[in-house]
Order: sequence, then C-alpha cells, then structure tokens
Amino acid sequence: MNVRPDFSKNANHAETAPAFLSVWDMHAYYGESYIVQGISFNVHEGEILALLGRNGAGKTTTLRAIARLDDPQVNKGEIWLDHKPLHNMKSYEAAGVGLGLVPEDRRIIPGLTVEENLKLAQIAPPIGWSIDRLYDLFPRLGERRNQEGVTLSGGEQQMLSIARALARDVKVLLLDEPYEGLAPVIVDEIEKTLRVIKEQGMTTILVEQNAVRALQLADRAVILDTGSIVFDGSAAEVLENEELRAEYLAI
Amino acid sequence: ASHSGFTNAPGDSSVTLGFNVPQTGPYADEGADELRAYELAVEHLNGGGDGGMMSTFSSKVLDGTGILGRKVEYVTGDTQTKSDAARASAKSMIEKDGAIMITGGSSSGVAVAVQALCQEAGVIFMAGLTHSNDTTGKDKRANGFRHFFNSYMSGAALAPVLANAYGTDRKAYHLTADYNWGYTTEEAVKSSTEAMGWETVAAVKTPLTQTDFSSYIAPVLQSGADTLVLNHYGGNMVNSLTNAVQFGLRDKQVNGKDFQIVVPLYSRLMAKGAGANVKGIFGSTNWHWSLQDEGSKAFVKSFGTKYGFPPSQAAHTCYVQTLLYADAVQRAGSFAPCAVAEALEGYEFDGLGNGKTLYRADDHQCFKDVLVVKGKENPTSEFDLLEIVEVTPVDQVTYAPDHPQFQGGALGTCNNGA
Amino acid sequence: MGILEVKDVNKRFGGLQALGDVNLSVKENTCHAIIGPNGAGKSTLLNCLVGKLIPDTGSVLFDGNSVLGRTPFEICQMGISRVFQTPEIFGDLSVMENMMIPLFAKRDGAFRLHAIESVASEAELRTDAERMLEEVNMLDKANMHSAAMSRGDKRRLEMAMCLVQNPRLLLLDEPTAGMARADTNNTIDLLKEIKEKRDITIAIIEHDMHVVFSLADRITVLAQGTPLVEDSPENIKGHPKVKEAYLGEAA
Amino acid sequence: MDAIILQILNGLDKGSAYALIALGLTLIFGTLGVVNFAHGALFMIGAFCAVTLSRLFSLSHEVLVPGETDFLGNPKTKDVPYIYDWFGESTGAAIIDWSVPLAILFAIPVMIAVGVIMERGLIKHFYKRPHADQILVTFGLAIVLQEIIKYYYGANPIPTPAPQAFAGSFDFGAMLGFDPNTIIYPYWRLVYFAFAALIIGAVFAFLQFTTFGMVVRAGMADRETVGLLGINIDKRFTIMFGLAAAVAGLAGVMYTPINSPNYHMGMDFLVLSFVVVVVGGMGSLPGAVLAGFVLGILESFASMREVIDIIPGINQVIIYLVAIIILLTRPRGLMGRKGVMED
Amino acid sequence: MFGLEKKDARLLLLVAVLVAFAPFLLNPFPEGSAMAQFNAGYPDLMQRFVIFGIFAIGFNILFGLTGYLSFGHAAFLGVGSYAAVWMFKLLSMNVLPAIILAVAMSGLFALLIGYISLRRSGIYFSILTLAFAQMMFALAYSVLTPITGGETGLQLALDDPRILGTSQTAGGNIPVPGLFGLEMRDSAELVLGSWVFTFNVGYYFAAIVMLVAFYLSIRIFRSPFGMMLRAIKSNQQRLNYTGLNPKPYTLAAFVISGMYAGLAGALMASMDPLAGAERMFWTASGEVVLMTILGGVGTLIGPVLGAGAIKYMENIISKINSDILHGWFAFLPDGLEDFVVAIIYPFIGKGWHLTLGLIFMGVVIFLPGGLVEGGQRIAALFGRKKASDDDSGKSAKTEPAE
Ligand SMILES: Nc1ncnc2c1ncn2[C@@H]1O[C@H](COP(=O)(O)OP(=O)(O)OP(=O)(O)O)[C@@H](O)[C@H]1O
Ligand SMILES: Nc1ncnc2c1ncn2[C@@H]1O[C@H](COP(=O)(O)OP(=O)(O)OP(=O)(O)O)[C@@H](O)[C@H]1O
Ligand SMILES: [Mg+2]
Ligand SMILES: [Mg+2]
Repeated sequence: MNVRPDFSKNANHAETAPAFLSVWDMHAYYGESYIVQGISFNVHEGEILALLGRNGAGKTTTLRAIARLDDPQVNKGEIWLDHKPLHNMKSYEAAGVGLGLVPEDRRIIPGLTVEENLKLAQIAPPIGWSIDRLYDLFPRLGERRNQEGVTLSGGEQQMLSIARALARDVKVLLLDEPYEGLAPVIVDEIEKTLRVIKEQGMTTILVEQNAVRALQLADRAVILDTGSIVFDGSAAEVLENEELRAEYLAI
Repeated sequence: ASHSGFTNAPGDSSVTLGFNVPQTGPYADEGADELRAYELAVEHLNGGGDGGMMSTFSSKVLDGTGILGRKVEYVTGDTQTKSDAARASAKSMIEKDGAIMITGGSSSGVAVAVQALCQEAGVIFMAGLTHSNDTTGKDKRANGFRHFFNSYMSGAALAPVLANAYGTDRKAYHLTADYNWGYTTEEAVKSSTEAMGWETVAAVKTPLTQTDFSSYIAPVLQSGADTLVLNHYGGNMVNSLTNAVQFGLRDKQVNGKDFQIVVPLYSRLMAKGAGANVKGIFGSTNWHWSLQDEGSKAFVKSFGTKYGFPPSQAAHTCYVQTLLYADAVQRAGSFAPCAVAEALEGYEFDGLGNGKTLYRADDHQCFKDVLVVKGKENPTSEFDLLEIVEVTPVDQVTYAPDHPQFQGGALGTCNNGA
Repeated sequence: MGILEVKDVNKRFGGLQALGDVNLSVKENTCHAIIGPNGAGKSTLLNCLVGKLIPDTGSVLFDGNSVLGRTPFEICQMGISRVFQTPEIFGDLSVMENMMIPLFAKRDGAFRLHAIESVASEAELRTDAERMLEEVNMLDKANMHSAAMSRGDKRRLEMAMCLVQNPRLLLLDEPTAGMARADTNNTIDLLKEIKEKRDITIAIIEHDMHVVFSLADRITVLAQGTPLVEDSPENIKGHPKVKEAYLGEAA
Repeated sequence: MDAIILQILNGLDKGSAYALIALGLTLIFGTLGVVNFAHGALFMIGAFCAVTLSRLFSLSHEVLVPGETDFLGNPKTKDVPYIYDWFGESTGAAIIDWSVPLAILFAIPVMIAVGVIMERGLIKHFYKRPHADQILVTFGLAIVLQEIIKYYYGANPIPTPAPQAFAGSFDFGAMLGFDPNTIIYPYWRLVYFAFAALIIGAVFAFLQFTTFGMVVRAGMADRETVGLLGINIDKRFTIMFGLAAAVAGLAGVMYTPINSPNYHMGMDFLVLSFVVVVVGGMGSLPGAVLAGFVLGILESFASMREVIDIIPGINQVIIYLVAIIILLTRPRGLMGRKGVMED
Repeated sequence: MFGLEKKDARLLLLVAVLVAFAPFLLNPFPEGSAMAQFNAGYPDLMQRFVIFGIFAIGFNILFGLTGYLSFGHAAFLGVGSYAAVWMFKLLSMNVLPAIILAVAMSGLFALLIGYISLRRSGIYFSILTLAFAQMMFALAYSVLTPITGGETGLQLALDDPRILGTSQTAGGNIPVPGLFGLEMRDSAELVLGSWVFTFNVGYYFAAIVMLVAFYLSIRIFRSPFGMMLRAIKSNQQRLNYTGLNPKPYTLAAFVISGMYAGLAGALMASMDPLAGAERMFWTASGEVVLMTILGGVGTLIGPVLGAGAIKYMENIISKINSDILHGWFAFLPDGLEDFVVAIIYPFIGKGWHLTLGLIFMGVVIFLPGGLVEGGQRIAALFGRKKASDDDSGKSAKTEPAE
C-alpha cells in the first residue's frame, strides 16, 4: 500500500508540484510532554526547506520524529517519503529508503576512528559518496582519518557528521544546525556543497539559527513556534516580511 | 505460650518440632533426605506407618501416641547452609511457631551456630549431620546433642584399616578444606595415621570456594607421597576426588607402591556425585543402609517403602535423633529442656542401627560403632555405591572428654529459657 | 602584565602539534576573543588553562600564579570559570539545583560536608540564583529537569552557572552556537553589562563574527596551533590573511 | 624448575577455562554493555546439555534379573538402554561414552536458541535501562534458570565423565627429560585447552575480520545514530547474544568432565568471570582472554605449598589481590577501552 | 518538624507509625488459622526488617545518590558484627559500646577501602569493592579463624573476660546483650482473642535506631551534601570545573554508608550475638544491591521496602512445606487438592528461590521504579488526594537522581 494519500484537500498551503516528503498532522511527545502539536507540511523533490523557530520551538523534535527515532514518540500523524509510509518504519528502515539526518549534537560514535565512523555509514545500503570523495570535500577529515572521532575539534566533528550522512545515498537530507561551530569559510564551503547536491536532485530540510543565511539558500521556509506551524511559504517572503521576522525570528 | 517455666511449653494436644535443614544451596539434596526422615519419624511417633525403628529401639516407652500423649507436629525451615540463615530460621521456629526442639543441618558451622542459639533460647538442639570435633568439643553446649560421629572417630576407625590395607610405611599428603571442620579432620586423621607409622609429607589448605583442584593435585606426585588424603566434604570432595583421578594418580606407582587416595568422611550423595571415581577408595561413614542389624533393616524398609529408595546416613541420624528426643521426653515425663537433657545424658540404648550407643554426659556426644567403607567396584544400583569394609567397635573410637582435640569450651548448664 | 599570561605553550597529540609556542596575554577587565579555523587549537588552549589538559611545555599564569599542576577544581577556585563547547550541565538535576551548586562552591570552597543542613533553607543563595536566572531569562524554567531543555536553553543555563560564581576570568567556548538570534543578542547584552558592572575578564571563542565584533576588545587569531595575529577588532576585520584563512565572505 | 613448569601448565589450563567463560561474558557485558548476571546460568545450562544428552543416550527400559532381589527384597531389575537395543551393545556403549563430545553438537543449537530467546524476550527491553535494572532482571533470571535445573536434576553434582579414550594423564616430564611422574597432565585438560584456543580463535576471527564487531561496538556506544545509518542493530545484538550464549554453553559442556556439574556451578563462576572481564578491561576481548590466563597462572602459583607456607592464606585471596593491583595500576584494566562502563 | 519539609516529615511520621505498630500490622492473621503462616510479626523477623532496612538505607546513600555501585558493602556489615561481638566478649554485654565500636571500625575500613576503590569509577569501582570484600570473607573464613571464629562464626563463650560485666550468669549461662539491664530478647505478649502480639525490646531498640538512621538519611538527601552527590552522579566533569572536589564527597558518602552497614552489623550482633563470615560473602553484598533496586534506587523509603520484601520471602515463604499446603487446600476434593498443591509446591519451601527470582524479574519488568513505583500506582488508584497524601514514593521520586 505504498501510495501517498492525497492531503491536498486539507493542506494549508497550495502547491502544484507533487510533494516528495509529506508530513501530515504529526503529534510528537517526549513521554508526557506534548511537543509537536499537529503539524503538516510538504517538501518537494529537489527543494531546500528552511525550518526555523526559536530555541525550544520543536525543530529538532520534528526532525527526529521524521527520522523515526525512538524519542519523540509520534502518537498520531503520517509521514510519507516518495510514496512510502515512513510513520510505520523504524529509524533504520527510514534510513534504508533514503532518509539522512545530521543530528544537532553531531553524534560522533565514541571508540571509532574518523574513517570507521564513515565506514559504518556504508555498511547498510544504499551507499552514497565514496569515502575518498568525502575527504576531498573535507580535507581536514582526510588528515585525521585515524584519529578517534570524538577527539576532533567541534568543527571537525560537524564536518564528520555531515560527511557521514553523505556517505549514504540519501534522498532527503535533514540538517539540524549544520553550521554550528564552523568557521565562516567552512560554512561557505558547505553552503556551496548544499547547492551542488541540490542541483543533483537532493531534497533538504535545513534547521538553522542563522535564519538569514538559511533563507538565502532555501526555496521555502516553515516557521515553528511552540510546536505549531506559524508560517509556511517561500523563503523570499520571509526575508521580505519584517513583521514575521521580528515576531518569530527576532531579526 | 503460658508460663510453665520453660520456653515454648506445648499445649495439651500437640507439640511442635522444628526441622531446620538446608533446602537450598549445595546440600539441598542432603537436606531433602533429612526432611524425609523427619517426616517418617513424625509419622511413626504419631502411630502411623510400620513404626520403623520404634520396634527395634531398646527403650519401649514410645507407643505411637505422639510424645507424652501429644500429637507431634512440625515446622520446616531452610538453613541455606549459612549460619545466619540457619539461626534466622531456627529463631522463627522458636519465636513464631513455638517449636520446643530444633534439629537438623548438614554442616558443622550451622550446627554450632544453631546449637548456641538453642542454648540461649532454652530449647533442645538435636544436631543433624555435623562431623567437626568442635560441635561436641570446644563449642559444646548443654542444650545440644550430637548423634553423628566426628572427625576424631573417623581417624581412629580408619587408621587401622588403612594400615591393614596399605601397610604402615606410607607417606601421606593431605589436602584440607580451609575451615574448622577441615582442620579437625586433618588433625584427627594425621594423628591416628601417624600413630600407625605413616608419615605426613605435607598438608595443604584449599579454599572453600575452590572448584578446580588441579593446581593442588598436580604437585602431589612430585612430593614423594604415595597416599592422598582428601579432607574435603560435599562439592569440594566431589571435585578434588574427580580431579585426582583425572590426573591418573591411582594408576601411578610411588616408592614402589600403588598410589592411594583416602576420603575420611564419605556420604552416599557425595559418592554419587563423584561417580566411578570413588571405586576402591576408603573412607568412614556414620551409617549405611546395607547394614544388616534389625534396626537398620527396619528403618530401610519403612523409608524405602515410603520413598522408593534407601535412606542416606543424614536421614538416618535425623530420624534417630527425633526418636531419641521423643523417648527422652517420655522417660523424663516432661518437655522441660533440662529434664530432657538429663534423660539423655549418660543414656545407653541399642537398636537404632549402630549397635550399643552411649549419649555421653560430659559432652553430649554419642559413642557407637563406626563404619569404614570403600567405594564399590561393581555397583548394582545408583544407591549401592559403598561397601562396608569394617565395623569399628565403639571402644576403638572412644576418647576422653578432655582429649586434646576436644579441648576448650565448656558445656555450661542447661537452659530452660523463659 | 595581564591577568592571564600564556607563555610558549606547546601541546602535541601524537604526531599532531595542536598548540605550538602559544603566547597570549589577556588584560584585566577586557574581553579577549580567540578566533581561528576549525581545529586550530582554540578549545585545546582553553583546556590547558582549566587543567583539563597539561601542556607539554610552557607556562600559564593567572594573576601571577601558575595554574599548571593544579586540578580543575583548584583552578576554578582561583577564579576561572568555563563554558564548554557542548553544554555540560547536571542533567539529572533541576535548573535551580544546577544554579545552587556553583553558589555553594563559591561560598564554601572545594569541599564542605553539609550533610545535615537543608538546601531549602539557603535563602540567600537562592535569591542569588534567582537573580541570575532572571538575568538570563530562565526564571520560569527554574524547576525544570535540566536534561529536558532544548539545547539553546542548556547553553544559557551553563553560562548562568559560570556567571553566578562571579569569576574573575570567564572562558567561553562558543557560547552562542545554536542560540536563536534573539537570545544571542540578549547574551551579548548580558555579557556587555556584566563586563561593565563587574570586575571580570572574558576570553571568548566564537565563530559568529557578530558576537566577536560586538564584544571583543582584542582578538587573537589562531591557526594550526600558533597565533597568527593579535590586534584590535577593526584591524582584524581588514587583515587579508585572516580573511583568507578564516573569515571568507563573512567579513 | 619442574614444579614451575607444572604450575604454568596448570595455570594455562585454568586460564583457558577462565578465558573461555570470560569471553562469552565480555561479548555481552563488555560489548553490549549489559550487566548479565545470568551468564553463569548459561554456562551451567551448557553443562547440563551434556548431562541431558548422556541421560538421553542412557534412557533405558527395565529387564528382570532372575534370582536376585533389591534392598527391599523385591525382585531385582536391571536397566538396559534403548540405545543398546538399536545399535548393539558395543556401539551403544561407545555412544554413551562419547556423550560429552557429542553434546557439543547438541549444545550449539540449544544454546543459540536459549540466547536468542533470552535476548528477544527479555534483555532487549533493558539495553536502555540503568545497569541496576539489568542486574536485578538478569539475577532474577539466573535464579529461575538455576531453580528449574535443580527441580529436574537435583542439587547434587552429576558425574559426567570424558570418554574412556581421554582418561588418565600424559607424562610431559618424561618428554622434557625430567623424571617420570613429575609433570603429568590429564588428557582431557589438554583437549579442553585446545578447544578453548579454537573457540577463542574463531570468535576473534569473526569479530576481527568482519565489520560485525565494529557495528556492535558502535551500536552499544550510540544505538540511535547507528540506526540513523540504516543499520538494524537489534538484529545484530540478538546474534551477538546467541553467540555469547553458545560460547558460554560450550565452555560448560567441555567443563563437565573436569568438575561434575551441579545447578549452582554458574553462580560459583559468575563473580570470578566478572573479575576476569573487568581486569582484562571492559570491551576488550583480548583483554578478557589475557586476564583469564594471567589470573589462572597466578592462582596456580599461589596454590603451591611453598608459597602458602610463606604467606598463609595467599591462595584464598590471590585473584582478588591481583585484580586490585592491576586495577589500581592500570585504570582500565589490562586492555580496556575508554568510556565503556566507566560511569 | 525536625527541620524537615512537610512531605518528608509526613513520610518520617508514617514510617514511625508503621514501625511502632509493626507487631500488630505484621500479625494480621489469628494464631492457628491457615493464614497464620504469613504472619511476620515475631521478634526475629521484625528485627531483621529494620536492621536490613538500615543497611539498605545506608547503601542507598552511596548508590542511590552518587551512582557508585559498591559490590562489597557486606564487608562493613561483617566488620560491624565482629567488632560488636568482640566488645561483648571483652567489655560488657551493653549494646552501646558495641555499637559505637562497630560503627567506628566499619567507618575506618570504609575509609581505607573507599579511599583506594574510589580512584576508579563505574564497573572498575564495583569490582575493586567486590575484591576487597571477597578477600575479607576468604580470610575471615580461614586463616583469621582465631579472630573471626572462621566457619562457625565468632561466638560468646562462658570464659570470656567481659571486664565490665560477668562472664557467666548466676545460672551458669552466657549473659545476653542488653541496654543498661534491659535485655534485648525480652518480650511482652498481648493476647487479644486468638491473636497474639509480641513486643520485643530488641525490636523496638533497633526500630528506634532505624528511625534515627532514616531521619538522618532524609536530612542527607535534602542537604547540600546530598545535592552534590547527585551532581556527581550526573556530571563529575562539570562539578570539577565548578570548583568542587568530587573525591571527598564520594568518599564521605562511602564512609557514611559503610558506617550504616556497620551499625546494621552491630545491631544484628546485639539481637543475636554471633558474627559469621558469610555475612561478608559476595552474595550478601549482592543482596543489599538487590534490596535497594527492588525497592527503588534513590528513593527514600524504597530500600527499606526492598529489604523487607526479600527478608519476608527468605523467612516466610521458605517455611511453607507441602504439609501446610495440604492443610490450606484440604477443603478441596482430593484430586483437585493434590493438583493445586502440585502446582504451588515448586514455588514454596525449598522452591522459595524460584519465587524470589520471579519477583525480581516481575518487579523490574512491570515496575521500573521498584516497589515504590508499585506503591505510587496503587496510591494513584485511590485518587489524587490520597496520592498526594501518601506520597512516600512521590517525594522520593521527583527529587532524587535517576
Ligand atoms: N528528551 C526530552 N524530554 C522532554 N522534553 C524535551 C526533551 N527534549 C526536548 N524537550 C523539549 O521539547 C521542546 C522542543 O525541543 P527541541 O529540541 O525540538 O527545540 P529546538 O527547536 O530544536 O530548539 P533549539 O534551537 O534550542 O535546538 C523544548 O521545550 C524542550 O524542553
Ligand atoms: N585528544 C586528542 N587527541 C588527538 N587529537 C586531538 C585531541 N584533541 C584535539 N585534537 C586535535 O587537535 C586539534 C585542535 O583541536 P581544538 O579542539 O583545540 O580545535 P578548535 O580550535 O577548538 O576547533 P573548533 O573551532 O572546530 O572547535 C584538532 O585538529 C583536533 O582534532
Ligand atoms: Mg534543536
Ligand atoms: Mg573548539
């Protein structure tokens, strides 16, 4: 039954292109605390969506819910990726159909070297970029390949985390604050890379506190506030809309 | 209970005995057999079954109407073969269930601990299986009585038989469990074999918790010893004997003699655990079901009929202790511990399987014949593992109350409790 | 003579020269920023200051006293507090309790056996804690289980824990990474205010140039373990080498 | 000199037993991070696989023995194993004789099944729970398993000898030019040593030459992230548990001729195997094996009469004493990895 | 009250009331009835409840607060017992000097062992403590027999010096421990209909000590010290960089809990003057770990409940034999009676371990917070008001670290 339901009748936004990733009325909890309170949005193939909001708005929670991690629990709602029902899957199955998450705290695996961290990503199919290609993208990682991953500097860890996601053949990349802790030059570099992979058809959700930067890169934006969507529209719109920016993004 | 001058005076219709045996832990099977014997004894005292040894017992005051006309009831508890747990369960029998006598146990540590407790609480303790000299030596108590034999008696009974079988010119190597019972057994066997002319090459202590004895067994041959004495009991003995046989010690020749192994204290359950390794190995035991005296035959018969297999020595001693207690109460005409103790002290009886027996007043130890046994070469059933080599007469194993191996401690005075 | 004097500090990790002949002098009551590419050795330098790492050679003087050979808690008792790159808080404790602990450390020293007194009766410390929480806008979260907070909040809590001790030298390792813009601005204001009101010296590591240029009185640029330049913010902004190696388009 | 060689031999053998038990434990405890107090029970179940098999082989029917009576005076019967009827008496007897080695084949599937059921049914839910909860549940399980075995097999040890072919001992001393009978060693212990080496080698090879070990280690450090990388870690944990159970079980099977198995043999070994694993260092298989041998050899030396005479009681405490010294001089045991079970 | 917050004061009061009326509460079934088997209101078991309660409370100060899992705590219990018995042998049968020496000695041992063991954390710490305790057990059982009595335990004898007392009573018996003439084993009985309630001096003495110990533990939990301990469990690194030295805090916790264990040991010896080496065996250390977890780690009252549960099983369930079972089900038709007995039999008497194992498993699986959580759930069933009233578990649950 791998067919995406037609949410368009009830959808709170009118898009013409078919959605690639679709989140429908998702409610997510951490134990008793009700964090994401029924959100719906679509992401189209090859699009970069900026997911914005204040600290504690529920951005990370949303990404984790989409990636099907054990926490938070999604008690209600549907998530569809390319006609496959993610909401019935476990995280490894979701990863198997092409979902990749770069978690906010990087999650470099202790006890493993840089290279092992990357190799680990290539054990289960589908396999993406080759490790050499990743080292070309982040030369610092190549230099440190035999160092234990967790002893990398903060920025290097962030690079490794992104590289690890790209080492798999992801269709949708969920980036939780990928620029955090990175030197401005590297941020430029990563932004370029995101553009390149977007050209190649990658779909991306980008969570970022540096809203302006994110919006400049993104096609569309969704703004979260205390677990609900308060804006869903084009990125340019947010950049232009002073009020919106002031109220929800304080910029 | 009412104030009748002693702890837990029984009511008019029934009297409660406390059977405190290991139900869990390594000696659980032995405990289970003890419990079977107790249940049988209670049945017989209350007039059930075929009466077992009551008909062969030299004293005839027991008539199957319970004790002093009161129906015998019992409570059971688990000693876990730990002195703390044993005391806890004995205490609960005394405090909660109103038991007037506590009996059972299958190690000396437990026996000594519970005996002291009974002394304090003012009830009688009829020890179960306890073989250490200390129980009626330095740790003796006026309220405690032991029917089972002891380390000294094992040594005294074994030595002549060993000398006979293996000669008087032997070099012995002792492996000894590193705790009280091991010490007394080593000392007893050592002194009696040395008296026969044997030489003791070495005596090595092994930890209680040891399971693999290879590093203790391996050097034995090098030491020039031609006999190995395993002062081990229970699991220790099963393992050390198995290991010794594995090392092929029994196929060796040292000093021109066949190498031999001796196990001072045998029990059928242990022999079963060691399997074929016990074949031909000497040891001593308190009682064996193949004894042909009337008492033993009667007991084996009623036990075997009820449970389908012959009783162990632990079962025997526990059964006998129960009858002896009941008999003493009956004779004393009172349940008061001091009266019972008095009736038991210096009491001579017969017909309970070990021939003529004396409950010596000085230390509350029974003096009777001791069996020297040997692992049977061709067992015909899983119970038929030991054969009796000699019944050592009581005179040969009797010692003075102040014998050096029993020194220290005092019996004290009997305690009636509240 | 600055309050903090780092002289010829070297630190190697196996084959890697993480710090090479670092010299640094921080003047009292100033804010000194340390910037540089990822993996330049910034965090390593801070680690050497607080006793987490021991430099291979060189000396570190705080207020004329060497910190080398002292344990972290002794160094803290000397008046150096540190905010880590990844939030380090007492996750099992409530926010309020997280605040109380540094206050006890400040008042009673490294160890005192208060086994019978009650935390609840320490009214004075409580007020201090509340005041500080108020300053970082977290008073409403005082009774929250701190592990359950979003990451931005954890950062602010950690900073509050350091500030409440009234340290003489405050070491901040990317304090605003992952913080919402609004809170970043608040943090800048807070740090400015504290700098004015109190007798405090701040050393800050940051990749967010907005923060750096708003706060810093002096900036050291570290690259591959050695100081590249040290200068005023204005001059750094224009420095070609820095621009190339680190700032990129952001400048 | 010969005494020293002898004790080294003894130590190697003891050590191989410790190493083998610790190996299974370290797969679960050092690698999966589960404090498995039921590991001893797995060892014990392995041993009882051997007992069960030899009992199965010896299943028999009664035949009257004419002219004899049993202890109660009833007609005597004799048990004849069915296996004699099927294969003839000599083949049948040989099969019974070889029941311990044959039990290896029997134990492998049984132990894997036990391990998998245990993991799927119980342990699975405890990976994320505090170690305290793991201790309580696995301890509870160990007691239950023990009691079940006790219920069916009794508390007494059950002799389970090695095949006749391995009875007796081998004279090493004669081979090395010492006097005969100075250095002897039982054949079965040599077999045990070789078997341990084989199993240890096989497990190492499996974990070293495949990515399996790395994935499991990663999964233990951070399950969530490993899941994000598309790896079904649950499945691998289950396999690991099955493997560990099989290793424990085989150690038990082979151990039966050395010491007659009883229901609490697992508990007796449990503490020791924890000590071995921790002294070896958490998360390190080579560490566990090395520690097994080190402790085995030192224990053997400490049990020498000459040593006990100098320091009475040293044989009682040597293992713990060495453990303390090693843990104090090497923070993570012999070869432990950082961060594994350190908090 | 007593410087406690209201809910803690209420908890303490509740415990005090329960303890004071334990002889009634634990003897709910009339003497001679079938259910009387389940009565636990006899002195020895009641004493054990409170004594092991003390042991577990102390253990929880270390484990519940700091997370350091000592697997050798029984060693301190053993040291306390030995010290107390030696005091009885040498000085007098008064329990106070015995308790004082026991607490001091166990504190000393804890200081030494803790100082060394605390150089490591996590499992390495656990194994260090285990190793020390096992060494102490092994030596006490064997080579130290002259000091410890070895296998049979250290006992009083008729020829002990007892400088401040008598070696023997007038009747030629060993005197019994007491408190200024009040003998620990003295009991008064109250017969109400077919109920018999026993009030034992030793029990009330131990109970008072336990209440004091419990009170102190509440104070420690709520104190800055307790908070530091929880901080240690949560994040030692941060504590270090906050200017606090975790070492002395953990060591203090270790010593305090060691002294609690010593106190428990001394009380055991006071109720029953014998000290056995098995008290130090690893299974004894494991038992207190299990008690604490079973009741609820880090909760105030949990460890006491856990201790009670395990001791109850050990002393009551183990004593039920098939005879008693048949007695209970005698009303059933014969076949059915045998059937029911056959079903239950494996779980009682010698099968009590099986029941214990199943309870361990059941509790962790269904009540992750231990028995305290069970209590909370029951309380919740009785509605909000009741739940907040009887919040023994709640108060403990929300505050401490887990
Ligand atoms: N494990 C948890 N348990 C309970 N509540 C949690 C947990 N993790 C997060 N929360 C709560 O969920 C809410 C949303 O958190 P989330 O991490 O999704 O925010 P965010 O938008 O990513 O914020 P930030 O920008 O600070 O990362 C916060 O209020 C937080 O307190
Ligand atoms: N324990 C260690 N072992 C080996 N190398 C290490 C260790 N700690 C740090 N390094 C290396 O030292 C270099 C400096 O690291 P450091 O964390 O100081 O960088 P940083 O300047 O703080 O970078 P960032 O801005 O990315 O946080 C890095 O290349 C890092 O990989
Ligand atoms: Mg977030
Ligand atoms: Mg850094």
